[in-house]
Amino acid sequence: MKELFGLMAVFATPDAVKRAAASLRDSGLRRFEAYTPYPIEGLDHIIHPGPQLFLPLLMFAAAVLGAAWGYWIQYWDEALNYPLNVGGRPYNSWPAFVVATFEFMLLASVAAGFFGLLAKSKLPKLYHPVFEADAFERASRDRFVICVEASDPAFDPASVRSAFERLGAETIEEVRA
Amino acid sequence: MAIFGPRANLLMNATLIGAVGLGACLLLAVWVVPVIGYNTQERFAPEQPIPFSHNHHVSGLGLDCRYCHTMVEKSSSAGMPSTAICMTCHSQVWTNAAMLRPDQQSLAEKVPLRWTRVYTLPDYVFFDHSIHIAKGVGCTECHGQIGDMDLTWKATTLYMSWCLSCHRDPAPRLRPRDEVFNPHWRRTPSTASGDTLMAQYNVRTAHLSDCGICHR
Amino acid sequence: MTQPARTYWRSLEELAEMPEFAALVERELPRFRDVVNAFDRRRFLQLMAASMALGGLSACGTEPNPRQLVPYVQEPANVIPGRNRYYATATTQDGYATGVLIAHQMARPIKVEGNPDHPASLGGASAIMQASILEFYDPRRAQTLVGGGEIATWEGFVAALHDRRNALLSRKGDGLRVLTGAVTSPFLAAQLARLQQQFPAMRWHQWQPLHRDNELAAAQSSFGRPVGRTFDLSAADRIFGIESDLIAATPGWLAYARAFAAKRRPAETGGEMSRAYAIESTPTLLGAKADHRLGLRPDEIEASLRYLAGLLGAGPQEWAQQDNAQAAWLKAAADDLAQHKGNALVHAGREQSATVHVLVDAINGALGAFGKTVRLVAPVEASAGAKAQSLSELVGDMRSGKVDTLLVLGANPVYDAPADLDFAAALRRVPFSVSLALYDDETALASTWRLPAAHEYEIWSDARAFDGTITIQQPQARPLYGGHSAHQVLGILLGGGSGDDHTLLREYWQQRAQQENRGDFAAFWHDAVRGGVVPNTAEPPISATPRGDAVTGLPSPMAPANGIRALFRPDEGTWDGRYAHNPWLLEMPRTFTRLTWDNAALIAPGTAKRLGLATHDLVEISVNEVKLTVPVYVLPGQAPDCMTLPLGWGRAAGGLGAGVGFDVYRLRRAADPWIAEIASVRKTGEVDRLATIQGQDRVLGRDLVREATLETFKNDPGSIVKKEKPASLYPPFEYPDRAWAMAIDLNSCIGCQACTIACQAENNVPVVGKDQVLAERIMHWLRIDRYYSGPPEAPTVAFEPMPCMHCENAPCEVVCPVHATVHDHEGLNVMVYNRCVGTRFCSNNCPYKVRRFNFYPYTSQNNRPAQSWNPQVSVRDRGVMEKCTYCIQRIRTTQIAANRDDRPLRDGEVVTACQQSCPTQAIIFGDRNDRESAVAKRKATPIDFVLLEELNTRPRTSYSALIRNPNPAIKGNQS
Amino acid sequence: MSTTLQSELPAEAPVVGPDVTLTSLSEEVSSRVLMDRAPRWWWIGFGCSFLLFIALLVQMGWLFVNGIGVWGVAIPVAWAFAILEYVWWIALASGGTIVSALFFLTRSPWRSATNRIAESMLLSAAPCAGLMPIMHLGRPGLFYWLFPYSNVMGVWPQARSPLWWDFICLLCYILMSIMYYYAGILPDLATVRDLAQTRAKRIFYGILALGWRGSTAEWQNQRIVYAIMSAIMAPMVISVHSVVGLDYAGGLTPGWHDTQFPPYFFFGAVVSGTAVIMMLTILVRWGYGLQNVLTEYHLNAMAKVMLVGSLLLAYAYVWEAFGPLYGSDVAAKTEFYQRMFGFTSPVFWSEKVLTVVVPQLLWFPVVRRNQPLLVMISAGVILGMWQERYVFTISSLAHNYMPSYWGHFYPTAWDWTALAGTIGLFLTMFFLFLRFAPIVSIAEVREIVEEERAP
Repeated sequence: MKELFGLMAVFATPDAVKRAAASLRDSGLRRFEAYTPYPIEGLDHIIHPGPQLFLPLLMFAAAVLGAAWGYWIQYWDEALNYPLNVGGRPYNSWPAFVVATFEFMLLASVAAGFFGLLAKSKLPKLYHPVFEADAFERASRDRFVICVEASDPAFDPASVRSAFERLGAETIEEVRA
Repeated sequence: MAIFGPRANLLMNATLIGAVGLGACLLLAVWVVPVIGYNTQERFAPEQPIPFSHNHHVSGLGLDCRYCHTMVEKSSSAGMPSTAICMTCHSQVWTNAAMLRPDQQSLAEKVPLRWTRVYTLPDYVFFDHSIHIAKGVGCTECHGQIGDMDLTWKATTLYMSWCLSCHRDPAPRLRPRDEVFNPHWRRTPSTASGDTLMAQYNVRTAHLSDCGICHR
Repeated sequence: MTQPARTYWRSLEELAEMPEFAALVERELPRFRDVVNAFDRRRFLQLMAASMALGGLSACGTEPNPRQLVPYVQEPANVIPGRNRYYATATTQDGYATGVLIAHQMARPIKVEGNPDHPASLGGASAIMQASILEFYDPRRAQTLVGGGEIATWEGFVAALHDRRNALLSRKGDGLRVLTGAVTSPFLAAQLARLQQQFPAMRWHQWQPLHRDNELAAAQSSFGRPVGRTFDLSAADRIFGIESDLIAATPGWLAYARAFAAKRRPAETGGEMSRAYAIESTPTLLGAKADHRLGLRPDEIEASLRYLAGLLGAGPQEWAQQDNAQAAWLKAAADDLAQHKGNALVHAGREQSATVHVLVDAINGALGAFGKTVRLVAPVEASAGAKAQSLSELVGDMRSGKVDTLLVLGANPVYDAPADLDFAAALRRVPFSVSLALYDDETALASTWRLPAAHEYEIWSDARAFDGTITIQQPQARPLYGGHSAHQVLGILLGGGSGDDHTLLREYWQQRAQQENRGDFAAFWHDAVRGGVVPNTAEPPISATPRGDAVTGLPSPMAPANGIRALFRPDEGTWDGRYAHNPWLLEMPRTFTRLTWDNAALIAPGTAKRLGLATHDLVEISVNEVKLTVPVYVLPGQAPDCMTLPLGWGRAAGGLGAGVGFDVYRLRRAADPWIAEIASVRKTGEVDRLATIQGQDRVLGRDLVREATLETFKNDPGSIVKKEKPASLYPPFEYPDRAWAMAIDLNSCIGCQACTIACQAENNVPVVGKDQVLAERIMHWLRIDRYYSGPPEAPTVAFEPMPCMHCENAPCEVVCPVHATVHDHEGLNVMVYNRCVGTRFCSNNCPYKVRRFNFYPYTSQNNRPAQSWNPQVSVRDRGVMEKCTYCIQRIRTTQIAANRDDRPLRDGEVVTACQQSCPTQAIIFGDRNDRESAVAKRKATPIDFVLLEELNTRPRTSYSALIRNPNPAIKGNQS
Repeated sequence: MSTTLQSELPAEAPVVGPDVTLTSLSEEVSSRVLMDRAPRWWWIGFGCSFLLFIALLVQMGWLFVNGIGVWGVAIPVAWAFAILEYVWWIALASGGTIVSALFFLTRSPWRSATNRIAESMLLSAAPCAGLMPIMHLGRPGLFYWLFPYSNVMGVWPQARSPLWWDFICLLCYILMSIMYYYAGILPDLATVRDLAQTRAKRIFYGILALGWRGSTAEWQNQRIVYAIMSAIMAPMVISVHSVVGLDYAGGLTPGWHDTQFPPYFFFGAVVSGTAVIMMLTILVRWGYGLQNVLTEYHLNAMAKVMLVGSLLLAYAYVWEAFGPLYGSDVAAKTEFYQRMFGFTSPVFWSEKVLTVVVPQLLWFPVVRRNQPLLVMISAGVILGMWQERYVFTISSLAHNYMPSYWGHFYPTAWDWTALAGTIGLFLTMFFLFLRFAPIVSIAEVREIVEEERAP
C-alpha cells in the first residue's frame, strides 16, 4: 500500500473552491494547492499571499543585460575589433546600433520570462503525486480541485475530510503515491 | 493511474541536461574546430618528390635563403629553385644518391619537378614576399624555424586573423634588414627596437589593415 | 545658369506619351524569360571556346594542380613573377600599323596597350586594338590545314606548292595571282616584287571592302598623282567635317583625336578652343563633338559643299548663287573658315564620293591648309591602286579562266566582295586556290587549300603607320594553333623553302639598313625591335597644291533623288567583319545606338514615323533586286530618307560571329560601294529584340551634364556649376596623406569606347551574351552614357564615362551586412569579392548604378584559356558583386615597388587602364591631396563638378563641364 | 471592457455560443486534435499544400545549382520577388502577433478565441519570410556570415546595415514568437493530455505539457509572464516591421528614401495580417464546426480592425503621393509618375483598389456578417498587399537616379514557383498546427464562458 500523499477534493464552481481554500487556510493548513482549468481571480492570493515580484524583476534585469550586450557586441565589432571606414560613418555610429540593441533587449527579456516561468513552476515535472488521483483528471477541464498534502504539520485526515464535506466537495479522494 | 512514474522526472531532467550540454558543445565547436591542427595543417609535412632538408642545407651547409629562392627580394613569389639550381651543386656532390634521382631525371627530360605546397593562399589573397622582406620581416616570422626543419612543415595557420595580428602591430616582428634571412636570429638588447625600425622603414600601420592591401 | 543648358532625353519612346511607351515596353520584351534561355546562353557562350582545353594546353602544359608548386627546369632570364614585362610590336588595321606594347605576365601576353613612342598611338589604344588579345587567344581560330577537302600537313602543302611553282616557272607565272589586303609592310612588298621578277606574268591584286578609292581618285585628279593626306589638328582652329571619320577610324585617328581634344579644353588652355562644324547623313564622333552639326541627305551634302566651295572661292562663283536650304548656316561657316585661313581644315570621310573629296581638296587649297593643317605625303601603301578596280579585274580574269593559281593572303572576298562580282562563283573556276586566314572563313572554306594563318602577335613582320613610320612586329608567343605567315607562303613560292619569317625579315632589313647606312645592324635591329619604331621612317611632306581644273572638270551634281538611300558604313566594333568573332567587340555598346550583339538599320525619327516604324521592328528592304530583312533602330540625328546599314555582320562562317546580325555586303555593288537606292521598305510586322543597354535618353531634370558656351565660360565661369556642400549629421572622414581621385573631361571624351574595353581587358570582366544583355546583366565596369538634347532630328550629344565614383560617403558600403565593401585609408571604395554574400543591396543603393553582379558563373562560361586572364586581379565567381576599383592592382603593385626602395610615389606613376587607353586624355587619375598633381589641377578648374551632388555622396570622380564654342552668327540647333 | 462592442452587436451574436459549457468547450476543441482520422477536407488541403511545398524544394534545388540568374532579377532591378515576398510574408506574420499581443493588452474578448489561430499562422508564415532573403543571396551558403560569431577571419557583420538589423529582428522575432506561443498553449496541452485516450497520445501530449497541473502557483506565474510577454511582443512586432521598412527607407533610391516607410509598413501588416486570420478563422470555423466558439462576434471585430487598417493605409498612400509631388526631388517625382503610368501602373492601381477602396464595404454590418464576402475582401487585401510591395520594390529600382540605367523587370517561371512554393510551405505548416495543436485557446475561452455565465 503506497503511503498517503494528501487528500483531494473536487468542487463544481470557482466560488466553492475559493471558499474552501479560504477556510482551509483559516484552519491553519498551509501545504495545500488548488488545481483549476483556468486562473481564478483571488484564489492565488488566498493560497500564495504576498507580492509576486520575482519574474517581473527577472525579465527586467534580463532586458537590461540584453541591451548592454547587444550594444557592446556592435561597438566592439565596429569600433574595437576591426575599425573600418564604412561609407564615411564614424566607427561608433550609435544611431545605427540602436535597432539591434533594442531587439537583443526584448529577446533576452522574453527568454528570461519563458525559462523563468518554467523554473519557478518547477516544470518540466512529468510526474507529480496528484496525477495518481482519478479525480484530478478533470481539473484541466471543468472541475476545481484542492489537494491538502499530508506533509502539512496541521494535516489531520479526518478533520480535513470533514471540512471538505462541509464545504460541499463533490468527491473526496485520498492521493497515495 | 498517472501516465508517468516518478522515474519520468529523472529521465526528463537527464535529457534536459544532456540537451543543454550538447548545445554548449556545439557552440564551443564553432570556436575550437577551426583552430585544431587537423584544420590548420600546422606542423604537417606533406610528402615531397625529394625529401629536401632545410636543416641540412641552411643550418648545416649555411646556404642563404636567396640562393634557391631567387625571386624573394624582387617578386611577389619567393620562387621555387629550378632543377638547374639544385644541379649546380648536385652535379658534383651526391651525384648518384637515389633520393636525387627525380632531380636528375627532371634535368635530363626537361620535365619540371612537382613539389607539394606547404603554404597555400587562396587566389583572392595577393601576398607579396618582396615588400615583407624589404620592410624587415624575417623569413622565420611566417615560416617558423625553417632552418631547423628536416622536412618542411607548415608553421602558421595562415588565417586572416593571423595575418591581421601582425599587420595591426608589426613592430615586434621587425628586424634589421641584414638579419632578415638569418634563420636563428634572436632579438638582443642591442638590436634596434621595433618602433625604431617602424620609423626607419616608414611602416604606416593604419593602412596595413585596409582590405585592399591583400584583396584586389 | 545653375540648371543644365537644356533638358536631355534618352530614348525616343520617352518622348512619346506614356501609354504608348508602356505599350512598346509590352511589345519589346516577352513576359517570361524562363530557364530555357539560361540553357541557350550557356551553349552560346561555349561556342566561344569549343576547344578551350587545347588553348590551355598549347601554352602551359598539363592542367595545373593548385596543390602543386612547379618550378622551372631552367629559369628564363628576366621573368619576374607578378611583374609585367612589355614587348613592343604593332597591330594593323587595313594594313596601317599602330604601335602597341604588350604586357606579359610570366611570359604570357595578357594585355595590349598603346606604344607612347609610336606616332599613331601616342600611348592611346582603340577598342579594336585592345580586343586583339582575345583574338590572339581565341580557340575558335583556324587550327587545321585542309587541302582538297582532306586534312593535310604543312609539308604536304609545301610539296604541292613546289610542284605548282615548277609548272608556273615554265610559263613565266602566267595564271598566277596573289590577292592581299592593303599592304604597307615593306618586307611583304619586297617579297611580292621579287615574285614579280620571278614570274613576270604574275599579277598582284588588292582588295579590302572599306577601301579609300575615292580619296585616291580625288588625289589623282587634284594633284595628278597618288598622295596620302595627314593632318595637324594642333594647328587647326576651325574644323569642318563632312561625315568625317577623322577622330574615329581614319588611319592615325588616335593621334588626331588627341590633338583635337587638346584644343577643346578651355579650362586648361586658358580659354582657347577650336570650333568644329559637321555636315553628315549619319552621326559620327566628330559630328557629336561639333559645335554646329547639320544632318543632310547624301545628295544635299555634295550640293552644300559646292555651295561652300563657291563661297570660299574654291569653285566657280555661280555655285554660291544656287539656292540652298542651308545657305545661312553655310555662309556663316564659310566666313568663319575664311577668317581662319591657314588654321582651318576640311575633312571628308572615306565614304564620300570622289567629287566631294576633290571639292575638299579645293577648299583646303583655298583655305591655305596645305603645308599647315593638311600635309601631303607619298602613299604609305606599297601599291596604292584602286582596290575595287583591282578586284573586279581579278574576278574578270577568273571568270574567263585566265587564273589557275590564286593565293588569297589575309583577305576574305567571298564574304566581303561586292555582291555583283559574285566572287564565290568565280573562285570555283580556279583549280588551285590557297587561302591563308585566321579563321575558317567564307573564302577559306571555298578554296582548295586552306591554311591557318598565324596571328600578328605570333609572327615576325613589319608595317607602316599613317605617316609612314615603320614598326618591326615581333612575335609575342609561338603560334598557339600552329599557323603560318604570308611571308612563309611567299617564301616557298620564291623557292626559298619554308624559311622562318625571322630570318627572312632580318635578311631583308640587313640589306635595307646597309642601303640607308644605318650603322651597326645589330644595334639598329635591337633598338628598332625594342622601341617598336624604326627611327625617321616617316614620309617627308610633299609640297603641292590642287590643280584648278580639278574642280571645273567635275561631273555636274547628281540630281536630288527622292526615295530612301542606303548608306553602307563600317561597324565600330566588327569593322569590315574581320573582328566579328571577337566577344569583347560584339558586346561593346555602340557609341550612339548603345547596341550590342547586333547591327541594325538606322533611320531618322521623322522617316520612321512616316513609315510607321519603331525600334526593334523587322523590315524587309530591297536594294539592287536583293531582299534583306533587318531590324530597325530609330536614331536621332540621322538624316531623313536614308538608312545606315553597318557592314561587317552576319558572317556565314568562322567563329563566334557566325550568324550574328545581318550581312549587308549582299546589297553592295562594285559601282556604288557606299550609297544605294532602296527600292522598297516593307514592315514585316515581326519584332527582333535588339540588345541595347540604354535606359532613357533624357537626363529627366537631373544635373547629370553641366554645359555652357565658351562665352559664358570666359565671362562668368563660376556660374556654370553651382557648388554647395550639403550638410551631414556625421563629421567627415579625414584623408591626410593620400586621396586617390579621378577627373573626367566631358569636352575631351569622344565616345570611342576604348576605355570600356581597356577596363574589360585589365579587370577580367566577363562577356555575358546577348540574352543576358537583354536581361540587363551586362558586366562592363565602365560605360559611356550618351545623353541627347534638343529636337530628335537634330540633337546635341553628350558622352559621359561612368566608372565607380568612389564616394567618400558611399551609400553602398553602409548597407552591406558583411563588410564586403568598405573604404580604405586612401579613400578607395574597395570591393572584397571573397567576403560578398550577394545581397545586391549595394547596387540598389548606388545612385550611379556602376555595380555589376555575377548572376551566373559568367567567367567560367566564358571558357577563356586560363593564361589569358590577368593574374593581378581576382576572377569573380557566381553570386558576387563587382565594380570599378580604380585599378587597385596597379595602385598596389606600384606602391609596393615604391615602398620597396623607400621612395614616394610620383604623380602619374599610377595609371588606370581607362586613363592609359584614352586617346584624348579625357581621364586623369592621381592623388587629390597633392596640389601639384594633374588630377588636383583639373579638379581646381571652375567647371569641375560631381554627379548628384545633392545626395552628399562626395564622389572622388568628378567631371569637367561641357563647353561648346558656337558661332554667334548661327542661330539654330546649337545653344 | 467589451460593452461598446456588445451594445451594437446583433443579439444573436455573443462572444461564444450560449450552449458552450466548460465541459463541452474542452471536449470539442480537444477532440479535433485527438480524433483518430483527420477529416477528408484536411487531407485534401494538406495534400495540395504539400505538393506546392515540394515545388518549393525543387525550385530551391534548381536555384542553388544554377544561381540567382534563374530568377528575373537584374541590374538595376536587383531586388524583386524574393524581397517583396519577404516583406509580404513578414507582414502576414506580424499581423498574427498584432492580434494576439496587441489585443491581449487591450483585453479584447474576441482575441481569446482567435489568438491561437493568429499565432499558428505567424509561426507558419515566419519560416516563409525567413527563407526568402536566404534564397535571394548570391551565395546562399554563406548567409551565416550575418551571425555575430567569432571567426578565423576576424571580420564581423556590419552593424550599420539595415539588412543586418533585419536579420537580427527576424531571428529574435521567430524565437520570441515560439516562446510566446508555447507559454500560451501549455495549459491547453495539459487538457488534451488528460482527455487523450490512447497511451501513445497521452505520452506525446504528456511530454509536451511538461507536467502542467493547473495549480494556482503555475497560473500565477503564467499570467504574470504572459502579460509581460504580450507587452513586449507588441512593440516587438512594430519594431520588426519598421525595420523591414528601414530596409527600404535606408536605401538611397527614389521612392524608397522616405521617412514614412516604417509606419507605412506597419499599417500594411495590420490590414494584411487581419485579412489572413479572417480567412483562416472562417476555414477553421467551418472545417472544425466550431461555430459557437468562433462566432460572428469575432469575424465582426476582425472586420472592423481590417477596416481601420485600410484607413490607416489610405492615409499612408496619400503621403506616398504627397511626398514626391510636393517635394523638390526630381528623381522621386519622375519615379512616382512611373509608378502611376509606367509599366507598373496596372498593378499600382489595382493595389490601391484592393487594399483601400474595396475594404470600405466593411462599414456596412451586412457585409461584416456575410462570410463569403469577408473571404473575398480578405483575399483581395492579401493580393493587394503583394502588389503594393511589387510596385514600390520594382518601380523604384527600375526608375532610379540614373536615367541611363533605367530598367525593367520580368519574372521568370522560377520566380512564380518560389511564390507558390512558400504558400505551400505556409499552408503545410498551418495544417499541421491544425491537426496536432488545439487551435483555440481553451483556457482563455473558459474565462469568457464563465464571464458570460456570470449574471
